Amino acid sequence: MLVQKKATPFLLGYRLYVVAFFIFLAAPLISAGAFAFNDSLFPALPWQGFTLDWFFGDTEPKLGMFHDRRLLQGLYYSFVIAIFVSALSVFVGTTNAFLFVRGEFPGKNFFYIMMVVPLVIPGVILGISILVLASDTANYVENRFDLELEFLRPGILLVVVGQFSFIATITSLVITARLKKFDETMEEAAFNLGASRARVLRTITLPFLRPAMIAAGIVAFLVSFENFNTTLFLVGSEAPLTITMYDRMAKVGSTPVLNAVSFFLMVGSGLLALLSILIQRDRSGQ
Amino acid sequence: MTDNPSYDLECLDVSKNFGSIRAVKDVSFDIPSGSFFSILGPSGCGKTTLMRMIAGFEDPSGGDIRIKGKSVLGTPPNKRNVKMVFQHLALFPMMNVYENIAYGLRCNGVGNAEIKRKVHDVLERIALPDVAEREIHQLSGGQKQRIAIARCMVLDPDVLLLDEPLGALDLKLREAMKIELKLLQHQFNTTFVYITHDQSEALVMSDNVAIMNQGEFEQIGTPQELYHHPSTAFVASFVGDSNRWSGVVKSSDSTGGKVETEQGLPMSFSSAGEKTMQEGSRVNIFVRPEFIRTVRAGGGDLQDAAGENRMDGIVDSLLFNGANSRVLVRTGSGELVESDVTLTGENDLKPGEDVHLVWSSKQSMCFADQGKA
Amino acid sequence: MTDNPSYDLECLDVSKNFGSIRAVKDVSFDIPSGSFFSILGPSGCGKTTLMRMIAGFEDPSGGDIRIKGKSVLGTPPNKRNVKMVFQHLALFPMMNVYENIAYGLRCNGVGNAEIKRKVHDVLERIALPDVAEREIHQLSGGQKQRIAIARCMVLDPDVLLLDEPLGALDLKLREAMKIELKLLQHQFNTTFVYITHDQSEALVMSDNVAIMNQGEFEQIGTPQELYHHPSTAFVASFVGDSNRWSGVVKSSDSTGGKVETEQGLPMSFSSAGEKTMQEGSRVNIFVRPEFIRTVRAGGGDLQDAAGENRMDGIVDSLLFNGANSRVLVRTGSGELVESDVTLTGENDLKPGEDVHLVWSSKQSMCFADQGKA
Amino acid sequence: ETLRLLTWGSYAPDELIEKFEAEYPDIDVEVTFSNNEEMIAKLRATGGAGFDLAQPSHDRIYAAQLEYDIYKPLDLSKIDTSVMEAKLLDGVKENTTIEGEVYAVPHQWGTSGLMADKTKAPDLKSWADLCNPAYEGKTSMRLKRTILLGTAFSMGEDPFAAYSDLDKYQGILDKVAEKLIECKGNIKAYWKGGDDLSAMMLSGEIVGSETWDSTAYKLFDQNKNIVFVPPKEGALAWIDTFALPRKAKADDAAYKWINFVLRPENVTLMSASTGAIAAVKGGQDLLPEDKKAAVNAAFTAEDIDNLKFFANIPPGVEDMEGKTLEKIKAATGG
Amino acid sequence: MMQNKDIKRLSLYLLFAPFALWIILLVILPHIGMVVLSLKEKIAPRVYEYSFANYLEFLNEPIYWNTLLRTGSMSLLVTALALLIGFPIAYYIAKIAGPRSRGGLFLLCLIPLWVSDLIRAFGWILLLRETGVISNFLLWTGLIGEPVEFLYNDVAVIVGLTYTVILFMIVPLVSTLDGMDNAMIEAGYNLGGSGFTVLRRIIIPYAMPGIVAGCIVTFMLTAGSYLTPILLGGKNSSWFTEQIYNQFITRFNWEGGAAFGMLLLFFTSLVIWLGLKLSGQTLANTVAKS
Ligand SMILES: Nc1ncnc2c1ncn2[C@@H]1O[C@H](COP(=O)(O)OP(=O)(O)OP(=O)(O)O)[C@@H](O)[C@H]1O
Ligand SMILES: Nc1ncnc2c1ncn2[C@@H]1O[C@H](COP(=O)(O)OP(=O)(O)OP(=O)(O)O)[C@@H](O)[C@H]1O
Ligand SMILES: NCCCCN
Ligand SMILES: [Mg+2]
Ligand SMILES: [Mg+2]
Repeated sequence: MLVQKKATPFLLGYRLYVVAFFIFLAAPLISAGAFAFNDSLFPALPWQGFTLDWFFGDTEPKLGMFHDRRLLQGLYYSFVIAIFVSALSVFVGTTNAFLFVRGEFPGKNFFYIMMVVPLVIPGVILGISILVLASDTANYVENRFDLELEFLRPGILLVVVGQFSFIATITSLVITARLKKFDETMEEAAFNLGASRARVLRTITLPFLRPAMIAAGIVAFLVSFENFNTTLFLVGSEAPLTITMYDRMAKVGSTPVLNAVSFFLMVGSGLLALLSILIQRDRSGQ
Repeated sequence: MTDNPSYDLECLDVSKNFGSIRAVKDVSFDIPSGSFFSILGPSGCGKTTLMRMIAGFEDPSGGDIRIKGKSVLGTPPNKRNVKMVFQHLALFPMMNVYENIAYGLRCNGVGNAEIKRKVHDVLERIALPDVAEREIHQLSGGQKQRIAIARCMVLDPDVLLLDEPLGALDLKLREAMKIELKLLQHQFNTTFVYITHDQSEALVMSDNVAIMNQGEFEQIGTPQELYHHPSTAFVASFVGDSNRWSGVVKSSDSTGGKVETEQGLPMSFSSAGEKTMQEGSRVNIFVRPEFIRTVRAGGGDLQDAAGENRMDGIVDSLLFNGANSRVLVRTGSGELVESDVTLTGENDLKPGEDVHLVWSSKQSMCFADQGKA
Repeated sequence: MTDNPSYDLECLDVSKNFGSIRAVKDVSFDIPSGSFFSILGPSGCGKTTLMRMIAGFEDPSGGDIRIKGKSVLGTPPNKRNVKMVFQHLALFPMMNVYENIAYGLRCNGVGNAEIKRKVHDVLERIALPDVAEREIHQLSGGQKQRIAIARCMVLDPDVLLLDEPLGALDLKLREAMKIELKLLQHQFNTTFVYITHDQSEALVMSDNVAIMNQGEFEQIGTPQELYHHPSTAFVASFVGDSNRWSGVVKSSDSTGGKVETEQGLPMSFSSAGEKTMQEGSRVNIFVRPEFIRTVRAGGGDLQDAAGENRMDGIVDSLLFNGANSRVLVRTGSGELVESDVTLTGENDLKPGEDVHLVWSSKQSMCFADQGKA
Repeated sequence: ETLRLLTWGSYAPDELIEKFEAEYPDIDVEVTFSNNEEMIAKLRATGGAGFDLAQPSHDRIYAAQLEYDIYKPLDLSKIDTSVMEAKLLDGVKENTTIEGEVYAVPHQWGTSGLMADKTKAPDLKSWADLCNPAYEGKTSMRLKRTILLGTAFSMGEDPFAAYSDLDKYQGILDKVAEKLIECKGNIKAYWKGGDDLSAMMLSGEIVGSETWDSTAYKLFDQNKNIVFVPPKEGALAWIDTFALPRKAKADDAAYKWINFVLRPENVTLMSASTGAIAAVKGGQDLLPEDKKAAVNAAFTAEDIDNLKFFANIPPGVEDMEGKTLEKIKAATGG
Repeated sequence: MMQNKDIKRLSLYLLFAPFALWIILLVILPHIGMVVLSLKEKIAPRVYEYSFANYLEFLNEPIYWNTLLRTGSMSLLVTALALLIGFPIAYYIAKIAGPRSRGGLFLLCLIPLWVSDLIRAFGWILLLRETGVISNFLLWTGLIGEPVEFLYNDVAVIVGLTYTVILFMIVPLVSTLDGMDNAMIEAGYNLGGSGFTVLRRIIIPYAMPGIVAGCIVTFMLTAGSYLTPILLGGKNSSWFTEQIYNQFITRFNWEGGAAFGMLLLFFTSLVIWLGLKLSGQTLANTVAKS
């Protein structure tokens, strides 16, 4: 039966399937994480014994991630980029939510679809198209006015902008969904009780949206942190962690330090995810 | 500025158009201080629109609204001293009870100590002294209701507006809250304007009720007036249950008259006001089920029954509903007449029995036929 | 296999545990063919659980369920000829009305021509012949209701289960649907099992009603039996309104007895069944408001009132509610007694008047105190 | 200020950067790893901005500069060219002089050739041996221009000579493509970076491959059976250079870095990381001991004489080669 | 209150501004730029002319459109696999798991999101390679006699891609199925439907918006993915994004790359348009809802 919980063989098989699926989900992460503790120069079998050197080692060849300045720098840039991207995306997501839930204007449906579109454009193409536009503009300005617009050249700003271009869709959808559930009479009640427009926004509407904004921010942060396709084309000399790791893997050679970073990221993201769940729970309490 | 300053709320020819829809049409009324006023009408008749104009969420297309004698047309909603209890209450889920009640006071810049005092005071008055620290979702439906009222009352409004506040509650709770609301209004002695489409709510609680239909007020009066002396057929049919006959006036004077129904039965009525029905005009006769006595054909007490109107029939079915039981009688002309009966379980009427239906002409309400079905 | 094959549905000691929660406890009943049977009880008493076991969505922890005399314990839900109308109807939004009704027939492999005939047939019978091509969201609440019933009835079920099908409708519609449901049941002449927590629904429609409380059936009987001869205090208080007094039995025999209430007033009662109340035992007395007559203290008709019980008091307030008006009388000992009155608008009671309350000992229902508040 | 290097993986070991920063405390070094193609693509996108020092191979500068104008001329007076191996310096200068301005000086040089596990593939000697059915499923190559050139040589062609006649070059490419497509069945996988090559080789999943010598030397460290094999057609030699992007903003720091890494003590550190030979006088002697051993195990004197330096790529060739590579990749073989 | 209307209009403009800036500057203009660029033909160094040469090049070269078709068909396969594998999981989470384990299972589903594409691929490489965990495990169990290479082939690419995108299939499915009243399923049985009938006639039609939303996102992500097919793919596995990358990076042919980019966008949009037509859904009621 499709809804019942009777202990039939069918249900047993179903459960096994679900377990197998989660093993499938966890397998590559476990393998990527586990080799961080392999006392070997290569992230491969055979198992050479347990070590924490790939985290804390401070000498070559087992330079741990916490002593590897390039990785740390990548981590730092990833962090900076993700912070900006999520702040910007949450802001625009919030204004979009108000625009599409509260606003009445011609072509609303069309614009709504436009808002969703960036999510389905391949990341590579988003990256390239923004790169092309930015460099064409910069070249034009340079040739024409002999002015170097450095911010249009690959670098942190373009990466932020490129990631923002599709992450804003995600945050918009999340926050819009929440705002749709908002009972507008709540705002009227606040007006009625004597609050000014600004106060209503500050004390009623935004607090109601807050869980969605935080959740959207966390999602934006994670997606930015792990983005590769779009970033690849827009990155300048300040490479975020994924790019650093890719360069390391493709151009230098991987050591278990990459596994250590992976492990570190898993723990970090796991904690963030847990945080967002806690916020979610707080929300369901209301 | 105004003729009578003892009215808390006055509406003068207020109307509201949404594009071509005339939601409210030239409504005028005034409510004396401290009274409980209800607006009763079917869904979509414009009740909420009228209330939102009073609260300031909509601008009237015409007319004037005065509170304590002063026109409030230019006053934004957050500056009107009219508070509102919303249908779904609109309590703020992100604040606890204390903060919900304190919200309006904070908006007015009241000091913290004063807020504390006032909030606890109002919680005492609604008999919920201990819930200040509760979250909203920890309250029962009836408690929420009272908090929503307290949140308004703590601001000492001139008028409290309530838009179907019991609509979301379940049956038993609704019954209980009806009486409670009335008590709270006594408590605070503030003018309540209460919107509902449930006649029993309006009748039980109000000092005065306005019956609204298609954007207009059909009648304003005390519950008894409306029930016993409706001035229009709409009021007669909307307030309370009725049996209805169409007919033609045979004879009439200022005290009443006689009608022949479409089925050919004679029926007498007393005139409701001073109006004299024109002979030969088409009319509708309304008779409430509780005023029709059903007596067994064989029984000898027919003489007792003071009633100029009489009809014979057969019991079709009994709708047993405890104290509100009803009998459906099929008359000779085939129509079904409803009449209230008390079924005690002993010697009750049974389907198939021959009965007489008897009622006084005083209880026959007669209205000119408006041409509507 | 079974003693009496004319029962459409029998439950024998059915029970259901969810972990340590005993949702249904040893419930037994049988429903004769073609009758309207209601299960009435407060929220959470186990009604839905019982119904889900009959439909086959839950397996009973014990007992047996028989349909047309055959145990269905091993039969999966899609093979039981018991159809169900769900609380929120569960019409399929991705199909139109025709497809919704045809669904069950298609599952049974009925041919297209036959399906067409049957669907139009059943739409005729529910008086909605023209809605076949409508989408579900284009129907009104009452229409949806009828489609949900038609969807089941087209399959000719042995038993139709209805789980609070009117719960989601608004007041007026609910009133209208009550009568309509009863008519539909007559139409189809199928056994209906109807779940509700609204006593008026159960009383008006049913041939028999079971009162359920905390997983158990407290009483099964006709609406009149339950209302007039409740066998437990729970039934007395759940079905209909009551005034209640606690007291101690002073004298009693098999026909009735006398009680002294906590306020010190004497009160007489007739015994409901053959049970004799033990002298000195604590009991609760229930009296329905409609059986208490309120008469003016000055009025001479007190002698008329055949009633062994009498109480004096002052009118506290009148709750005008048309035919269901009520008076609250504050008695000498300070408590409020409710009594039904008919307010005609002429010579009615007024607050402050001295009145006598009178009722017959036959109408005093007496139950041993269970120790519950 | 910041010195932003755009260079090869391992061309900026941490140890060296720390040393440099200690010497010039006001300079921060930031490194982006790249390869020839990406360096050009990046600088093209930035119009020569965003980096202060790039390190393309000597043959990849001329055409890119002509087409995209991404570098600026070097001020040779700021570089201590005297320490450089004259032959390499002259070679690079010759290849990268445009309108009388020099755009690059050499830094490290090395070769591309073959790598083999001596015990399992003792006979791997020619580019063509990668396609030897004896090693079916046990060889690898990188699908880039090196293997095109190597295969051309193994087929008796001289691709560098054909640069002047692009039609002829196209003819060679077509033949090479045909050969390599045929060879696909013999290949286990195309490697993409040093990493997957090392993993396959060390694990024994393959026994021979086209390779950079530096990768081979690193593996020699791990497994003495894995050696660099200069193909008998001659190993292809590259020289990685120093070049200044057109909008570099820290030229002084860049020159400081160039001079710094050319110092003998730093050369050893650098070579230890890169596995390649510094383009300074006696560069081979400045190799760390293990690398020296690996080089000695790999090269004889005549191998060195037989080196074929990559010739300057004229405009258009990269596109032709790119398309040939795509064709090979897309072909279904093996 | 005229003033009220003005405030409304003003706030509408203020809200529209960020949206317009975002969509125009970051989506529309860049794509117009791409179109313009793709219409340029390189004649000689630093000399360009407008023409359709880049598109003709694509049409005339079977390598390119073969790769595009291959990318498209493999993406469809991955989408179908993700749906087949993901639907039962989503159903389990939404309908069968208890309310308490539901949140936990949903969280578990999000685990792959915790790390980047790169690390996921990296993990698969460690598992699948000839000397990797799976091969060794099978050797140890004796199921195989010598190491087997699981990496560097299309199956590895499909496994890796399915793994990467399945989450985006499950999330919208769970949310639509969650919104489905259990009574609907029970009604399906009650009226005589078998498990299969209920699935086919009730659950799937009901979940259709979620299915379509999941398929669109999954398909687009797959077709646009870069790292996974590159890192896990073998010598015959080419992917269209790799082709685009090569045009830009290896061949410095931005014009061709732009044309390829537009072609990929056009092709995937076409597939999605077809899918929407066939399923009778719209973009607004599927992707936008999830
Ligand atoms: N903003 C609006 N725009 C257009 N028409 C409106 C608007 N608000 C209300 N109406 C229309 O005005 C009429 C009155 O609506 P209103 O909400 O006041 O009715 P109501 O009496 O409160 O009904 P209910 O009992 O259902 O709440 C309806 O016909 C409604 O459709
Ligand atoms: N699946 C379940 N697991 C655990 N407890 C359950 C489950 N289903 C019902 N219960 C418990 O069984 C009791 C009876 O529930 P049921 O739904 O039958 O009540 P009900 O009479 O239908 O109430 P209502 O009128 O509110 O619908 C309740 O206490 C409920 O919490
Ligand atoms: N130019 C080739 C450099 C190789 C780096 N390992
Ligand atoms: Mg309303
Ligand atoms: Mg229930």
